[in-house]
Amino acid sequence: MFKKILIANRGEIAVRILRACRELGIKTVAVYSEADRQALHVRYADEAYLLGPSPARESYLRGDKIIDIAHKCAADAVHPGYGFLAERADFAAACADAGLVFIGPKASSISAMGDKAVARATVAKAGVTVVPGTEGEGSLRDDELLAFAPKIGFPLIIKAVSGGGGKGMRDVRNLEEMPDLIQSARREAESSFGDGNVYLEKLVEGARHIEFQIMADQFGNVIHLGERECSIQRRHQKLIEESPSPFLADDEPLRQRMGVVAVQAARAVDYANAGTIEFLVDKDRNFYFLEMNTRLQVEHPVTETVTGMDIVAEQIRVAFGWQLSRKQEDIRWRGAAIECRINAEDPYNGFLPSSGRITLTQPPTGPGVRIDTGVYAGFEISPYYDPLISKMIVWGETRSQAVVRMRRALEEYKIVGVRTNIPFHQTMMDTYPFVTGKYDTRFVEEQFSMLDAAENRELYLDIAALMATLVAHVQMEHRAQVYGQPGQKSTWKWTGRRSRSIR
Amino acid sequence: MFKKILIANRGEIAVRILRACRELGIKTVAVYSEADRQALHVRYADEAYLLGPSPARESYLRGDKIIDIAHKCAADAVHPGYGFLAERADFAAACADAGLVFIGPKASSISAMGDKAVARATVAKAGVTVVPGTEGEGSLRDDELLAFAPKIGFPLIIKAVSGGGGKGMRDVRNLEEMPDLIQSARREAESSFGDGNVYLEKLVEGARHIEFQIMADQFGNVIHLGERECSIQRRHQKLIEESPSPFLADDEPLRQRMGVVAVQAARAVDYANAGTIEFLVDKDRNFYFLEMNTRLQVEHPVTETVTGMDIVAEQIRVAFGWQLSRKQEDIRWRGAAIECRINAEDPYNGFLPSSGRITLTQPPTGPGVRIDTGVYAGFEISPYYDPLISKMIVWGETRSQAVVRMRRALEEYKIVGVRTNIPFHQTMMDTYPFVTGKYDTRFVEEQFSMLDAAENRELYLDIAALMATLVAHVQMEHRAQVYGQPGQKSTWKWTGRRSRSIR
Amino acid sequence: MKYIAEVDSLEFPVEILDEHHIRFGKEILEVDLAAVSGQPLYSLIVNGESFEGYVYPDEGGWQVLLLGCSYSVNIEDEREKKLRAPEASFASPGREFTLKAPMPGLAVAVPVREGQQVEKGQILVILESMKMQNELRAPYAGSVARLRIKAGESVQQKQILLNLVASVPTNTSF
Amino acid sequence: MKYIAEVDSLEFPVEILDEHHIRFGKEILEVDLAAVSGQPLYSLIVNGESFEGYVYPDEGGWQVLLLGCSYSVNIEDEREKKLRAPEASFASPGREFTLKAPMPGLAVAVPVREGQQVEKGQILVILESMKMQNELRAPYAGSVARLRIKAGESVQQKQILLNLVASVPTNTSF
Repeated sequence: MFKKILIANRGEIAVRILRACRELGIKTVAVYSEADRQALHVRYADEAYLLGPSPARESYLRGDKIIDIAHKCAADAVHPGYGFLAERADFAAACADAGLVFIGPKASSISAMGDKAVARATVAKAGVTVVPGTEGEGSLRDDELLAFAPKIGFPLIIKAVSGGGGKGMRDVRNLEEMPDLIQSARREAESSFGDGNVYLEKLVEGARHIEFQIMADQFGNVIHLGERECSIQRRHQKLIEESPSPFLADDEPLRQRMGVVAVQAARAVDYANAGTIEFLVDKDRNFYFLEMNTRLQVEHPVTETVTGMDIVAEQIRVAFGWQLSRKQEDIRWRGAAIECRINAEDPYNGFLPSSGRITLTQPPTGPGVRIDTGVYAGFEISPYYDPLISKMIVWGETRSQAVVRMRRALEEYKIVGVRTNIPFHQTMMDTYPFVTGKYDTRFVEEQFSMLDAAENRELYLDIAALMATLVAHVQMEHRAQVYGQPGQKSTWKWTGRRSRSIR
Repeated sequence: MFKKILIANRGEIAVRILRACRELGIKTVAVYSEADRQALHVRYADEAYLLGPSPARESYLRGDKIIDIAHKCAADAVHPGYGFLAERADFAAACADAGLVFIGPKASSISAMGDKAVARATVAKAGVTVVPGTEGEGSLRDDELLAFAPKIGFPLIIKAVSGGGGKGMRDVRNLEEMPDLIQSARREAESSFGDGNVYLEKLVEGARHIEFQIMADQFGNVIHLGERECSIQRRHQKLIEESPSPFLADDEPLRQRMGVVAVQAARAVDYANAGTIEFLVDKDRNFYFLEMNTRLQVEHPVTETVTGMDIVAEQIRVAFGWQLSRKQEDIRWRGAAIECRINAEDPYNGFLPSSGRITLTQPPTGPGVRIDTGVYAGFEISPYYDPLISKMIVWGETRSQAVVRMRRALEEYKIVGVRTNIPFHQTMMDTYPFVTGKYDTRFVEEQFSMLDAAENRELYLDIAALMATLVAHVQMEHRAQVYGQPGQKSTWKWTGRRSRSIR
Repeated sequence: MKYIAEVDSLEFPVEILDEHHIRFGKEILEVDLAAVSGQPLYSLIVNGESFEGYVYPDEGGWQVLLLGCSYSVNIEDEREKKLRAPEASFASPGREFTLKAPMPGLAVAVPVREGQQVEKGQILVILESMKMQNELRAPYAGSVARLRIKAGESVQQKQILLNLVASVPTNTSF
Repeated sequence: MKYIAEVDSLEFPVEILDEHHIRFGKEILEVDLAAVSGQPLYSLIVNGESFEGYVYPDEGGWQVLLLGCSYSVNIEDEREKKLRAPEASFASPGREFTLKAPMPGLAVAVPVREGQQVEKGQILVILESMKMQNELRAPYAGSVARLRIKAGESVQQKQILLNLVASVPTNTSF
């Protein structure tokens, strides 16, 4: 097994990978930007080295420096996590050239899947259905895109060729608004990925985003670990993921067909290591290949929770050259898992990011709750990186049990110092379409409102008012005592009393 | 379903039950002693009422007050947790008389199993093998016990009839030392349970303590949820529990036989709700009934973790009158779970309890780790209650994975302010007999030493010395700056540098 | 001692009667407040009902984190409130709103000019931060009074970006 | 600046050379210490190796919680150490040990009397606390000097129970 692994990432996913290494008895090396000197991943690792200033391009995107550090500290492998360098074929190739094992697929697989248009052409050739669009057409000019659009039909989506995470995406309802939207999509794609190329894709209405977790070794064995339902999104950013998908719950034949196709798609690029095949499923249960993520996914814990497989440990094992630890028929699913991404953003205020220092954090514990996080009391949410504070994953024997468990875990979770989207998740867990599993990718933006949460808030306005008043009063009395006449005693003392309920 | 449940307990188990109620949508009522006004269970509950002063007999043992409170706040059921009133048949009966559902077995089942001697006679009559001893002989005088002893043979154990948790127990190697030991056992039993009656039992050498979790409804359905291995004990106090037992790992027929006997024993007392049948298993794989705990067990989470069943929720459901949610053949076991009891005691100093205030606590998170606790930063470990700070439960696909996961979780767990037995658990996880699953109930006291831990400590003596020196230096410099010449700057500043390993 | 607590522009009068009792609106409540040591964490038991909340001062008022939700509470003692009573309330015409940057970032677009009339919900500034473009919108209709940034400028957290003067409603129903 | 840190009766000389370097024994090490805000929690990187520890003052020395283990560290600057060098070390003959109650509780038995010779490991006091009987034992052979409690008495945490004067070793091997 590897002796030492360098983790080329930060935050919760760096901590996640460090934990897997520790459990496998492998020494770990963290790298960090100036903003992250106190970060959990730095403190958790066996060794830690500074990469550079806080902006990602001067630190976590510096593949050259990372390879240099890996050499100096005699690491034998690099785990890229997700984001940053995880889907950069050039970095994977540079690692290989430098004699380091890149814990992920071959550079050629990343390339094949990295250009969305090429990816779609590749899997289409392998017999996998793709969403109608300009896949395989190469880089198109504006006039070519405008000419193509009516053939696909409206509504459609403009997507960045090198895109991901909702960047450089625009929904188009008609031809008139299209030129402006192409421009803004290109600008955003250019600034986000250094590549302004875009393509068009049919907007599948009432669509669900359902993805399959793939695991493959270097001997050609490819299995899937079942699906994740990721349709709860806002601006194409996933917010809640679950496994199994409530849409597939009573349709085992569809699940099996999709699993087979997912494995096919992975085989089409000679895939090794962990990857994810994303599908769109329309309301008539047709499914289309969307893209492949050639890396560990943010939401991998829901799959770990229902299958019991440690995906990160398995990534490391297959990267070292071991065979997959399980065959397809050994994969068993148990119960239901839901993940809520806890972000530093204010759901009452247009989901604006909230930066600042986390002064206190008290995660929920108890049965069926898992927290993956990189933050701690004292952590500064900086504008340099994404606003993910933590991922909360719950497990239940049934989906309903998972939902109620998530409710209680959300209520227990205390984060003080920044605004979080916990009230959004609380509202979602009380929303009829979510509770019944009947939602699509447009649900959050088009049908969801925070009104329920506001109502819940109103229930406790009086208690909030009372609590603040009493605290203010006690503190004022205390000040009066400290700064007021010496020897004067507070007449105020709260003591225990009990009686019937106030409601 | 119940509308409101009163939890007649404190600490981690009160919090555990509160969580189950919350997930079931049931309102909760906490009761507390003066020492516990700030406790987690008080803050977590929907309602909270003071019982009385800190000593248990003036608060948590005041069944009359508890029933009174339950009435006033219109609770319809009482969950006793473990300890305190959990195995008091009179309290169960008083609840029933007051029209409250006691979440546990009938008073008659508690009585039948509560007197250990009667219990052994009862199950023996039902065809279950018991450890040779004076079971069923009633209360014996000293001279009778001394006369009986040679028939059982030495070594033997003196046990309190109303005992539990190692109180009033004495090992006897020969007849000479026996009179003194009877006296001290009686004294301890008298002071702990108000009942100085003791009985004798053969000391099974090389014995393993293996218990079966029972779940029964009010319709006569009784199932078992598999076993827990609890042989890691010190002074008859369990410290580590696991499921499955490594001893039964490769002996499915024995597990099945024991499961059947456990169900038989429960049926013998017409049992309903959750209960535990404790067995001693000797090295030749003979097993003997030891006792039945007619309540929720401290170590129930290991069974929850491998079976996926929420035992507390199931307790509530069957107490309400529902049928068991699963049949015996629906119970599936997955992977391996281990629980470490984290106590406020110093393993380097004879496991002396450590009291004081917990100033900081940072529980481990990530995959496969569950923490059940009632403490928090600011919590005062008082001499009134037991020294359990928290239970840490890990799950692994295999027992080995669970062991390495426990190692990393123990390393992550930070508790500042009191001494804990974490180093004991760390040492145990590195100990060959534990890692290979080859240990018996005498292992901790007779073969285990903290020397390995001491060696591990020695590895980091230099780092501890260095860290303390640097912190002291920085603080001194800081003081010099604050109180010294104005404008004088510290020449000391720690900045990032990296180079090769120091080891 | 009498206080008035304001949350979500609702007012709650609280009168402290003695160590155990308060008048809350028209009700007399029995209360028990306990601070959990070393943290701004409080346990409040009101007539037997138990609540846990983080309470900490913030920008002149108090923040209360309760059951997963955050509340901003302003507290005044009754006399102070009386003096201030004639003042205009928040969203009334002529009231000025100060748009501050909610986080540090780059102002990638400022699609309004000084003096411009804007509708409620209209985008005032697009701020790029945490790898996202965030739209800062008008909380009510009004005119842009003092525009203090240009597109392309970096801003600090809480930096004032512009002021907005509320319009006199044009279609008042009465 | 030169310090001597003592842990488990081992001494570690530490000389602070400049902001980045220390001499540790004979080695020169590069160090980087960072405090994690608001807590006695520190991240130390030594020649690239990363350690996290809680460091807080305790009874005149320092407690370090590192990788699950607790260490008591005493730190003196070199000059102070030099002055104290001739003093007797901990367990030498005539050294007095003060037995304090490690927790509050009830002294259920005191099986020694004043002036009594005791062996290393012999029970001095049985203290009942947290529902357990805890045996407080002699850390080395010696004689009971001042017995300050009787069986049946309640004691506070850190209350002095008795003093023990170490014996001159009788079977010294040399």
